[in-house]
Amino acid sequence: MNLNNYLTYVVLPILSVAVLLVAYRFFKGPTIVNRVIALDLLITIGIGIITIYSIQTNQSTFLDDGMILALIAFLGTVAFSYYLEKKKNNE
Amino acid sequence: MIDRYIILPIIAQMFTAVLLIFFWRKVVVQRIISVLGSLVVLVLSIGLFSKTWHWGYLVMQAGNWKAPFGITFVSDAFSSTMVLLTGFSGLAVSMYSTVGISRQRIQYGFFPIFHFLLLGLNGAFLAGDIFNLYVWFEVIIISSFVLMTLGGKKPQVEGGIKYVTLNLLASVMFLTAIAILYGLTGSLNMADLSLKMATIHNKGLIGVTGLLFFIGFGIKSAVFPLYFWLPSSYHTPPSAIAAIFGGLLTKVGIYALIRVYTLIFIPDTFTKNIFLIIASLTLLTGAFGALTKRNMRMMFSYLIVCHIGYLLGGLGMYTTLALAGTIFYLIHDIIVKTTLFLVSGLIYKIRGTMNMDELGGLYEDYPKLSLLMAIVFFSLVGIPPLSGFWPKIYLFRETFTTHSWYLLVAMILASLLTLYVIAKMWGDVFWKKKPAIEKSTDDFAAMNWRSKFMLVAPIALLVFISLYIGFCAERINVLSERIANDLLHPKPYIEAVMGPKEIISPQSN
Amino acid sequence: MLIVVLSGFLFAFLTLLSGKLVRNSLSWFPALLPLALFIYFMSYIPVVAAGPVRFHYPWVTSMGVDLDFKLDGLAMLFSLLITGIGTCIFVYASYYLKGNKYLDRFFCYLSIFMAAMLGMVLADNLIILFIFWELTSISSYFLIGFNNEEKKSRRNALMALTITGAGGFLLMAGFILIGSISGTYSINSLIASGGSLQQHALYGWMILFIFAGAFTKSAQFPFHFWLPGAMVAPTPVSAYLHSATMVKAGIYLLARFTPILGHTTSWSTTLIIVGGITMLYSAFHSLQRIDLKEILAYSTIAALGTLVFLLGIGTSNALLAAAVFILVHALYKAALFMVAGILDHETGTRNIGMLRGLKKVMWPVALAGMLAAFSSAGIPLTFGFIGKELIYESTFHAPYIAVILTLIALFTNILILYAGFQAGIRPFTGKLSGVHQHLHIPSFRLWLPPLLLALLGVVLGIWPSLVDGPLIRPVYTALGETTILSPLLLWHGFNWVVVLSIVTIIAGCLLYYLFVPSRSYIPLTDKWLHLSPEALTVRLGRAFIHFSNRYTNLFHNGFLRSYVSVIIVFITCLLAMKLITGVDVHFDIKTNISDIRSYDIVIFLIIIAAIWKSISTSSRINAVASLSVVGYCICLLFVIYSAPDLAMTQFTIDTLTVVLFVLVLFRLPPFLKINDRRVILRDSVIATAFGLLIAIIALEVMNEPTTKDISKFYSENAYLLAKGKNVVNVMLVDFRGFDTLVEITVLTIAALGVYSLMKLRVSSTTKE
Amino acid sequence: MKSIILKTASNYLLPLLLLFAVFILLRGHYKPGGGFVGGLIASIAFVLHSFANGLQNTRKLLRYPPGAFIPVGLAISLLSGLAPMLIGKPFMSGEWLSVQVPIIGLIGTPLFFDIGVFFVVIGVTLTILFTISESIL
Amino acid sequence: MELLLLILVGVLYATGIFMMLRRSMVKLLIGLILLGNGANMLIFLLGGITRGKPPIIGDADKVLTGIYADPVPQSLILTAIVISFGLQSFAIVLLKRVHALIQTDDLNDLNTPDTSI
Amino acid sequence: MIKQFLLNIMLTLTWVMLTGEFVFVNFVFGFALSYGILWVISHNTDGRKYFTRVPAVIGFIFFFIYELIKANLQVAYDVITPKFFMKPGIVRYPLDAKTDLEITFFTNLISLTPGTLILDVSDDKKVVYIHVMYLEDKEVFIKQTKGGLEKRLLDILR
Amino acid sequence: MSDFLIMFLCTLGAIVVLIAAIGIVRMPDFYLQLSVTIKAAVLGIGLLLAAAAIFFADVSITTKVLAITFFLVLTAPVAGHVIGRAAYLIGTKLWKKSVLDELKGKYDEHTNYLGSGEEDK
Ligand code: NA
Ligand code: NA
Repeated sequence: MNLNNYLTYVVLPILSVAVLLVAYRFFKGPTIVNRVIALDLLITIGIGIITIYSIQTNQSTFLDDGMILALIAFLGTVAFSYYLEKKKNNE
Repeated sequence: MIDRYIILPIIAQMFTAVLLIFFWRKVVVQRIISVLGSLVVLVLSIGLFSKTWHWGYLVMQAGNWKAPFGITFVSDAFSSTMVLLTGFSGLAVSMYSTVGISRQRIQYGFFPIFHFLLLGLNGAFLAGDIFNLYVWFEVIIISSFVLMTLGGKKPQVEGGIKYVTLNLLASVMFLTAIAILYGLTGSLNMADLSLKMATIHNKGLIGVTGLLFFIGFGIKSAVFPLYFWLPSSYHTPPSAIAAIFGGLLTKVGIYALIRVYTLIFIPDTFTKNIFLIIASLTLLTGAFGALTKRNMRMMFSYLIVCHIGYLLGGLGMYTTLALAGTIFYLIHDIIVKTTLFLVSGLIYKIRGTMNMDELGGLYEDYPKLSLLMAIVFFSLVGIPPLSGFWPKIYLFRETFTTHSWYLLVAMILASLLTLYVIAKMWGDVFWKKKPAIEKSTDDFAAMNWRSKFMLVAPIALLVFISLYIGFCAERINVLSERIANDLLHPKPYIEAVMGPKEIISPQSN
Repeated sequence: MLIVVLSGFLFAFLTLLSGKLVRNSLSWFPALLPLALFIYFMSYIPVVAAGPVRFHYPWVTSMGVDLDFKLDGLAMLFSLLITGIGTCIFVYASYYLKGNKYLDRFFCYLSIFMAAMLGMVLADNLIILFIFWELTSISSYFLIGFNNEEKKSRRNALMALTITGAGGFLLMAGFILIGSISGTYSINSLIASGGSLQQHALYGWMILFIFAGAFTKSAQFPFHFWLPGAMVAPTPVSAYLHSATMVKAGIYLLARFTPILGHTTSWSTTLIIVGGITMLYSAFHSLQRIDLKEILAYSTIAALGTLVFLLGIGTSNALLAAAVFILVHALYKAALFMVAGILDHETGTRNIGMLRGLKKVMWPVALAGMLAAFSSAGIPLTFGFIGKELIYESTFHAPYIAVILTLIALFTNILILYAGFQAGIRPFTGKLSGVHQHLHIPSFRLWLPPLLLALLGVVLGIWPSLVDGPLIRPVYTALGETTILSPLLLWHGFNWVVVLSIVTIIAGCLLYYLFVPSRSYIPLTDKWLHLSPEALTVRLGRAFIHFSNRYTNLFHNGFLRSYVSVIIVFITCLLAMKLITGVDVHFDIKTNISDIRSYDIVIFLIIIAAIWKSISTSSRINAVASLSVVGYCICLLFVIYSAPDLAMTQFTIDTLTVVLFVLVLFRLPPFLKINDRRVILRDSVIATAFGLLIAIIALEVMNEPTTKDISKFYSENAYLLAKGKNVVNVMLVDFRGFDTLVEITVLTIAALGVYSLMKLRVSSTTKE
Repeated sequence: MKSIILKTASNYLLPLLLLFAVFILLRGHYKPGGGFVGGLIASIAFVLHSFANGLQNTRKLLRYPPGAFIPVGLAISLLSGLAPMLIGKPFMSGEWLSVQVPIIGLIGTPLFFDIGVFFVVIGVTLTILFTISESIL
Repeated sequence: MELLLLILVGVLYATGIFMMLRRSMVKLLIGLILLGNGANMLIFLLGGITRGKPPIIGDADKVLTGIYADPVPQSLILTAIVISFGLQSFAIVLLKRVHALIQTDDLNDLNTPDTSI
Repeated sequence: MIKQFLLNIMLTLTWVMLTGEFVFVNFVFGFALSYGILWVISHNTDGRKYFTRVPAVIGFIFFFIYELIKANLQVAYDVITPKFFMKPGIVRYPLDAKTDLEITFFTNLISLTPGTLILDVSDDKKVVYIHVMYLEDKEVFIKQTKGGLEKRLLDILR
Repeated sequence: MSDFLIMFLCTLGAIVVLIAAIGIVRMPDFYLQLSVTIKAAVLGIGLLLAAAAIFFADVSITTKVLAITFFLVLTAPVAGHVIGRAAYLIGTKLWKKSVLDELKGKYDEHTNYLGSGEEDK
């Protein structure tokens, strides 16, 4: 089994399962905060998928996308937290 | 004829807009820059028009990338005419706005956005690339969104929501159409697309794509049943804004429609019939709507819808003369609709209301202005020999040659109802004694002569143009016929863009 | 000739400019224009008698619309009427409206009207004719509504404009139809192609359009009612436009087209029926009126009906009769109107019940009235007598149903006589009422014009040869007639026609003496009022407006989602129709497609689930979160399918959109809890159909092989020519850099818009 | 949001993100990136800063109102498009200097064009977000 | 994969329209965003998709060779994405302004300019 | 001045690393660039000594990685086995770290270690509230952390 | 050889990520889910990135990988903190088997001021 096949048939499926599990949490909730962390984790796993994909296709270019994801996924979480606090203060 | 001159009106307009942003909040400076900028653009547009008239086609390849690889700008008789008309309307509205638009709105960016809108219009008229056209359309819609809601009064934003939503829907349809077109042909240059159409195997898809464009542009040009945004919103912003909207915004949709349907898609019988039916319904819908409204500007809004029907009808008949009539009507309509809304703004300045039940007595108080306005209304109605009359000759005529009877009925009915509502409005607004409703102050009377001049002069300018169109109809007709001829025989256009050889190998650059 | 036609417009402009002068001291001045024109046209009489004179000025040549004028007999008769009676009216009005603050505007409109009327009768081009035709309608609108502050004036002016306007547009259609079939708008050339036009399949439509124009303008039943309404105009206007000239435009038109389209069964039958009904209807109605001007208006309609009727009979006799009757009627009716105007002006009433014995105080007026009345009655020695003789002559010798036609004419003439006497004689005879004792003879500017016209009616009655050769025969010729008829004579010898004349006079006089007009007759017809054409038209108009309201509000109902659904349903139907009729739909993918990997499916499933969540959740923030999942998954797709730039951009923008939403959302109220299952079902069907359609189209497009010359060019030259290795970026900043320039402009505008929308609070006093 | 941790982190992230933004901008001609993404990342840096430190502090940090970036950026882009016209080339022709600079590669009008885009995007994004934030405080 | 994308495009269009037909302004916006994504995916799909070969010329190469993704749709989508960002921001702010003025998210409360005469 | 200079150098290095081109020109460019950025943000830079003790840092890194792996295994075991062994709770933890940077470093490291998570820092910066997954004894936890992570961290930071 | 190393790192990373994913599904309350995800993800992604660094064996890629890891390490705990705090503020419940909550009542209801519990002393 060469590297490419290994990534395709072992690693990526594992990550896919992980993504599905996290997605399950996202859709199940039950509250918004659960969804927010699920979203954050989704993006993080996304970085992993991109990394594997870049190895698989031998395109280091894709790592740049991973870099952007790593940098600013954070902002989404901060924004949601900001929303929750503001909303709480407004009620 | 490769000529970089094409870009000048666009650059000048953009330069004006950027300069205006630099002078953010400086009201007086902004007024001066705007008027001067409009003047410069007008001069450049006149230059472009005369050059184009002389050479036939001007082509500019942005970035020096040969078509179809770069973005092409093309000026033919049609587009240069539209640019010229935009120049006139733009100058008039710019002058009017110096007094007609409140200080606060100027401080919050009225002028730069106004010039961006004109920029978008000019760009759309000159674009020779379908995606570039899309981008220009986006400039137009976003600046119209901003102008529509500038000031944020309640009716403005309420109308704005509808305006924004339906216009965004239109852009999505436009983009969808581009996606499909690219999927079919792998090209974006309109001249190249015209050539590539022949290579498509599943011919029906051409028609489908064309219809998608029709829907995108149809929403923008407010044809039935895609017109809803127009009567929801056009009466809400200040008159100067409504003037440029009324004069040019729906027309750019029609322009694009005519362009794609003469250059890229040649309508089949099905499409022509659709156009004719929709044109008829548009004429009637607009006329019926105008009949029901007592707010002057709402009435005018419906008249815009109504008169789009003539334009679409002319395209639907698809003969040289019908297209000539359409072009003539388009030229007339741009000038007159702009004037119409400026006039409504002047009336609003004088009386402080748009409700015809509360208006009256203008004939007595402002006889000379009334005369000026009367000319506008007569032109609108198409009282011969004013501007609105001439194109109807060809349009009526072609209903006979193409046997488009229902369109004829609709056109006659629409003409009659336009006559009726305008005469009724004349009676209510000018002849009727001013009702004894107080509260309204006459802002106009209180102005100094310079302000009065800035309000009236643009109207007079446009009236003069309208009179010119009417009395020198020969020139306009020659122009219209040439445009119609050019449109129906796109080969020179394509050659001007692509070079004389029709097949271009990608390595040739 | 162009200057002659346009002089009225220039003059109108002049009167406006010199408004004050015209209003005060120089009010007689405008009358010089028609006088000068009258003399000018008189000078052409000998020329025209020999044959028509034509003039040509190029205008919109490319449309076939040149300023062609032809002065032939018909045009000459009308030109003389327009300018001659015009002179009288101008003089009359200068005194009648003395002191009116809008006198200058009045003369302005009147001059425009005169010019338009002249242009119309002289025009030798259909479109030019139409242009002037419309101008007469418009100037008439302004003149009817001259007393603009009165509601009734405005209403009746609008009514007149709408009716004549409707006819006008149809007429335009007719003209254009004729022009498009015969290939020319020149009336002169049309005469030659008359035959082919009559054979054309659309002949029926041509005459229908022509009739629509003529009948509305010349107040034929059932479009007649605007004319009595137009009596709200100042009397000079009624006299000029609504009796002598403008209302005869329709007659003129029919006469003009007689040699081109006339003499067919459908032409004749329609004209006879419409003319006949108009005659009877209006003659009968004139009995019930007590307002002087209304009586005259109805008798005018009757006379117009007579003219149509004569043109319908269409024999040489009838055409000659029509030619004469146009002149006869113009002379006496203008005079009668002016007399009525003087009475109104001096006594303040037009109620014939209150006007008696006025000849004692204003004998010149009485003289004018009586002479005009005699002419209208067809008393021998008046020109009216000759006219009436000719009418009977033509009905009597009509090729079919001569008896019926004659009876119609007889009945109408009796009532015309009655009306003429009521207006021209009754006010002057009998005992002068006490309130009118103090009246004096008004200014000569009032009484001289009607007296002149009335006298002319007598003069021409005695010496018809004055006009016969120079004026009437050229008209006759212009109508396309070549048969030589006997000249006009005061006395043709005793025959049935004379008997009919005598019967007319006796019956009319009896009616005049026995039938006292009174308000009490009005209720008799009131019962039927709701069925009158006017009432029906008004009701139709109301129903139309009601319908318009319903229609407009049905579509434009204020609900955005209704707009969206209408649009989407429309799009779906349109595209579906096109797909079904024109596209070969294959539901398979023919081109090479890429395989599906596990992560593809996972991403796909998550997107679908997230979309579902975003539309089904009842919490806004959940919807936003789901939306960002959609966005991020699309980013992943972009990465997987080789679009790293896109992925970056989409990802950053999605994050920023979340931030935006989050900033805006937290103060909004929660989603509405509306779960109308039917609405949801309906919307789902609409949305699904639309989505499906787009997908099908996309599928078909995918099956279409494409050449990728352009992307190939970019890939090969991005580095070599544009010095960049990221082809997408090279496209963005170089190959298609202009798009980007425009795009940052869009962003700029959006930012400015957001700024002004959030910050600008226009003060409530600011108007615009 | 008052949080010491966030505040501190964002203070260190800010220069890092800005640096990254410029990096993404300049390398765009050769690798994924460019003016848009660069501008967006730069604005995200400031947005993050404003979340942690409050809008006023971020504004103070910027010294100029963010809107000022817009006309500047537009002008740079427009001028870089116009520059080739001075030497007789059409509008927006790419003109390159022959000097090679590391990372950036060649210096030419498209680069300046992209820099203009970068500034416009920063100006626009920040104007939009700051305007909204202000209105809700 | 094209089939999945095709379904995705259809679903995005359908749900976008469905959301535009709701009464809430926020849902309307969500609908517009979904539609925008749909249009982008449509361009992406019809432009032809290629796995793992971005249109970036390798360090050593001067031209793109072999199979590579079409850069044109990418550039178009990029432009479209950025433009929709501008438009969406404006729309979101407009929504906010409407809410500030009228205190509602319900589109049914926004029909005064239409129904007045 | 000095701390800014150091920061500047750090950023320059980051730049060079990011770009991966170790050329003089690139150093100069990176320096200029980070100088510009620092100039832009110079308002808010907190004054701080900048000492790095290389051995302490290395030791700390190994300590931390060890903690990371240990805790990860613990959590992983709990996650994949059906039964939960957790005893979660929120602990109030008095801080020795004083400056914002110290607090931030500390809290980040605490959070990165599996089983513990910082929820918030009190506004007077005296205590942090930590969510702990395996809380057998509150005092033991505080003592262990104080002696371990916080002490080692403060050693290298001060 | 390096292929095996890459495979190993990838597998390890993927498993760590998978455990985090299982964790977020299985953990009974929000705080536990948060606890599990942050670090596991950072570790897992770090391993995957390391694999990439080895695979490409290029300085610029390695620095890139380091940069990504660095960013993750920097941001993930902060993100966890802000969302955890927000969750507590809006009243997200602790697991019913939780043993201690010393944060309870420390937040000011209106200003969100967080006391240290030492104010009384
Ligand atoms: Na682009
Ligand atoms: Na931990």
